[in-house]
Amino acid sequence: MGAILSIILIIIFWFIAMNKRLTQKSLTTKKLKLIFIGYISILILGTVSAFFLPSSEANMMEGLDPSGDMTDNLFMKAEQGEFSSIDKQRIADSWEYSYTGEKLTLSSDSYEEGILIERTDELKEAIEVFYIKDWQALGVNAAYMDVSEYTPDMGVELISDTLEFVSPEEEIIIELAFNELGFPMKQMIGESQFGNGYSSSGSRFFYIRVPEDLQIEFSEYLYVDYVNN
Amino acid sequence: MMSLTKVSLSSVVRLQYRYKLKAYTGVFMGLILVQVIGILLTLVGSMQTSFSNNVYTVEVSMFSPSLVIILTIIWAFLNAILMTTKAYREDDFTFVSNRLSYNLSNMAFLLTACVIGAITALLSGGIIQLLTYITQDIDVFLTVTHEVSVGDYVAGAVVTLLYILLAATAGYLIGMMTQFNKRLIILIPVLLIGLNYIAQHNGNSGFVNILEFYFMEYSFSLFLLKAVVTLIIGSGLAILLSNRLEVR
Amino acid sequence: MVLNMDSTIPIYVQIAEWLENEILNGNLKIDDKVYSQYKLADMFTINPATAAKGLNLLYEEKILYNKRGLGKFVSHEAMTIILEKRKEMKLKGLLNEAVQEATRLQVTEEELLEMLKQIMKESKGE
Amino acid sequence: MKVIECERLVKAYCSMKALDQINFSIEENTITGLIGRNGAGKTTLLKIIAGFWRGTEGEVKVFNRSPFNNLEVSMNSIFVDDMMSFTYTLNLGEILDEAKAFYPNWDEEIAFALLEYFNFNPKQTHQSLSKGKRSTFNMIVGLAAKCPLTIFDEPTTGMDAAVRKDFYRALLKDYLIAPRTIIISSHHLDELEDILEDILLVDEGKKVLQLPVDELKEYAVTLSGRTAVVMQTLQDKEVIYKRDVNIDNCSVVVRNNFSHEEVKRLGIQVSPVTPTDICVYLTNQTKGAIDDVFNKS
Repeated sequence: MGAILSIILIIIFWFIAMNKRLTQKSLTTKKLKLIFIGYISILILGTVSAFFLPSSEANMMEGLDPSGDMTDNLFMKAEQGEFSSIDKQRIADSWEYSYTGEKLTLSSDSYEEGILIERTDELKEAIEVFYIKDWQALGVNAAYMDVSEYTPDMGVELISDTLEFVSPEEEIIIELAFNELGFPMKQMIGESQFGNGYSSSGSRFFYIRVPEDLQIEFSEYLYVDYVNN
Repeated sequence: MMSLTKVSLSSVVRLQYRYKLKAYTGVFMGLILVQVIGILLTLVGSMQTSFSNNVYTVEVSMFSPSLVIILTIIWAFLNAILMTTKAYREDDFTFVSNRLSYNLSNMAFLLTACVIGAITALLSGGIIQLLTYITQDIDVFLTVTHEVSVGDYVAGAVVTLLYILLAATAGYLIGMMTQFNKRLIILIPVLLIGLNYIAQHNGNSGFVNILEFYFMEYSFSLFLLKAVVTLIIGSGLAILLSNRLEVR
Repeated sequence: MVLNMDSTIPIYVQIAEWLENEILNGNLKIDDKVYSQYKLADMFTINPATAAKGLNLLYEEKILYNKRGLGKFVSHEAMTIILEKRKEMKLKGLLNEAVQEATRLQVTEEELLEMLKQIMKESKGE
Repeated sequence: MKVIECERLVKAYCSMKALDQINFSIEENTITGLIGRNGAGKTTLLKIIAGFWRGTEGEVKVFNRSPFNNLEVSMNSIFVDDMMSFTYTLNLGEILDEAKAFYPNWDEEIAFALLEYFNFNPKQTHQSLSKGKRSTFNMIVGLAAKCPLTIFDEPTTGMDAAVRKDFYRALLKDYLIAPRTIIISSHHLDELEDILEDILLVDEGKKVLQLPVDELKEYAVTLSGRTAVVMQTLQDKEVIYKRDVNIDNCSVVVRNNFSHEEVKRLGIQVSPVTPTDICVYLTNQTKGAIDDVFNKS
């Protein structure tokens, strides 16, 4: 970036230094006026049309300390058996299956995140699956923005006695554009000019409630944990 | 005999200012060029942060008029230097002028150019957004609105203008100094680098201190005070210097 | 008339002579107002100060007289003065040359006077 | 009333003196020719008078004011030379309109009439003009400004003979309509001398003489004849320049302050010297002629 900038600067300097000579032939005041009016109207047009562009409010995360430990992590909470206290908004998706088999196999090609299994006597011949999704923070300079609402949700399918976790596609790239303020604006609202591109993630996991006596099998690639009752 | 015409400074300054607006079209062409380069660079090389796991990648590209503003600041600096050069000065002294009217009309012109530069730089944010939308494959646009009040926008715009004006004043002063003595063209950078080196050697952060003086000032009124005082001192020095300058 | 700018005669003298000619020709009559220095300057593309000098020359010779605020006018004696002057200058010049030539040819004063009388007699006799 | 007064004016660059204790004054409403060789200090002098440069020592007064940095002097004077710089962005017509705003006496009618007479296209830019045309345009600006003090520094650079003639005529006509103080520095004294009132001759930063042109014409004469005879008569005369001196014949330029009769009687021919030649002789640095360079070898 620095190298590009310095090359550009040299070009600019050269241009401005020459520009008395450049303008001597063709550019009269009238022509310039037209060009300038054109430029300004393009700018104004751009600004006006930018208002009508579809955009979403960015979800800025206040007071997030990415380096701090995550004690209020949802996964930890759930692991401690406090699933019911989790904010319902955090449950991105849920499924209910009636299931009569004695054995359940968990399987996935791509899912690498956590799976929590709660054995409960509340359920008979049924399985409940929840996909819990916490924040997904991306550093935008010194501020953090939660982009979790744009990340894809995982899906679940129950085929005979296998519970398959499916991701939407193999590799998804979600392109977000964030409109920032110019640096003097940010200086005036007290934001630091100098940030970094730190990204940090909250927790995302499947929470599966199964009848107490259900036998569960899974491959060693899956990260499965049980709720401590 | 023909009677001598009495003349007021302000009327001559007004005439010269008007003339400069018509004559120095290159300044505005340079502005457009610089800003277009800035806009294109922003589109190509916008800053990105991303998060990736093996299922998906989230990329956030940031678009802001910052680069355009920075380039506009550099434009103001270079133009102010150019305005002090002999070629421009000769243009000025073709018609009625003295050093003071020359300086005042230059400053009025620079102020106008800087105001236009600041407005267009700030407006470039919209066109950047639009062009991003058109040219790039963006899923969602994110904006932050609720945190910034209208007052903040106005303050930010004023601060943008002040940065541009500070650059112009610095350029004008440096330009005047070099016009006064050509040796300063080499001497000034050497002196600055030398001073910076000494400052760093003694444990100070050198230039960073000067930058922090302005860039880390979060209070609008204090920034205004710092900037205005700097502007007055800078332009006053330039006028004093040029009052002894021989022209044409 | 066009002045001879390359001539050895100063411009203001040429202006004076031109005005004298105008009087001799009758283009300017007694009590006529003569051209102002500015008019003369315009006519001959010369500096008005030079023209004024020519006019002054004639004024000093009393060929012109001044009317306050109105300009210069041809005096009553203009014609006589001019004729006198021309006679004096032209004749004297010719005689001067004759004398110098005589000296060169080693003609004595008496011989020269004799020749002059002879010439005058012949011209009268006709 | 004196428009310009210079007293012991010095302009020094390092150790070089472009002007060396020059004293003179110029009367109001006169046309003065500033004559001198290249490097005599003409341009330096004019730029100091116009207020562009400052003198090192001594005093200059223009309209009784020190011209350097004086807005009133700037407003009431115009300096025309071939380096006159106009913006690239305005065409000739627009430049004249701008000038009109600056100069209160601006004669728009004359300006555009002259523009048409000299076949300018008002839509042209100053930069696209040839050297001669540029000088002509600058001259138009200088004339139309009708400034009480109008300074032309080598105004005829690049002009052809016909345009030069028109220029002198235009200058004089305009001067007759609106008398003002005009200074012209030029190499073409012979073309110019008739419209001049005074001549200021400078050399090596010093004033050589300042005289009305008519007096300059009678300032000196050439005596030519047999060397022995001419040399004899030179004793009580001020010799300015010796020309064509050989064993038999010679001609010598001397101050014209004696009766011509006696020298004529000795068979010496007396002929006038043109102002151009006088200026050349008076400022001849080598006290010889170019011929001497060749005669030596």
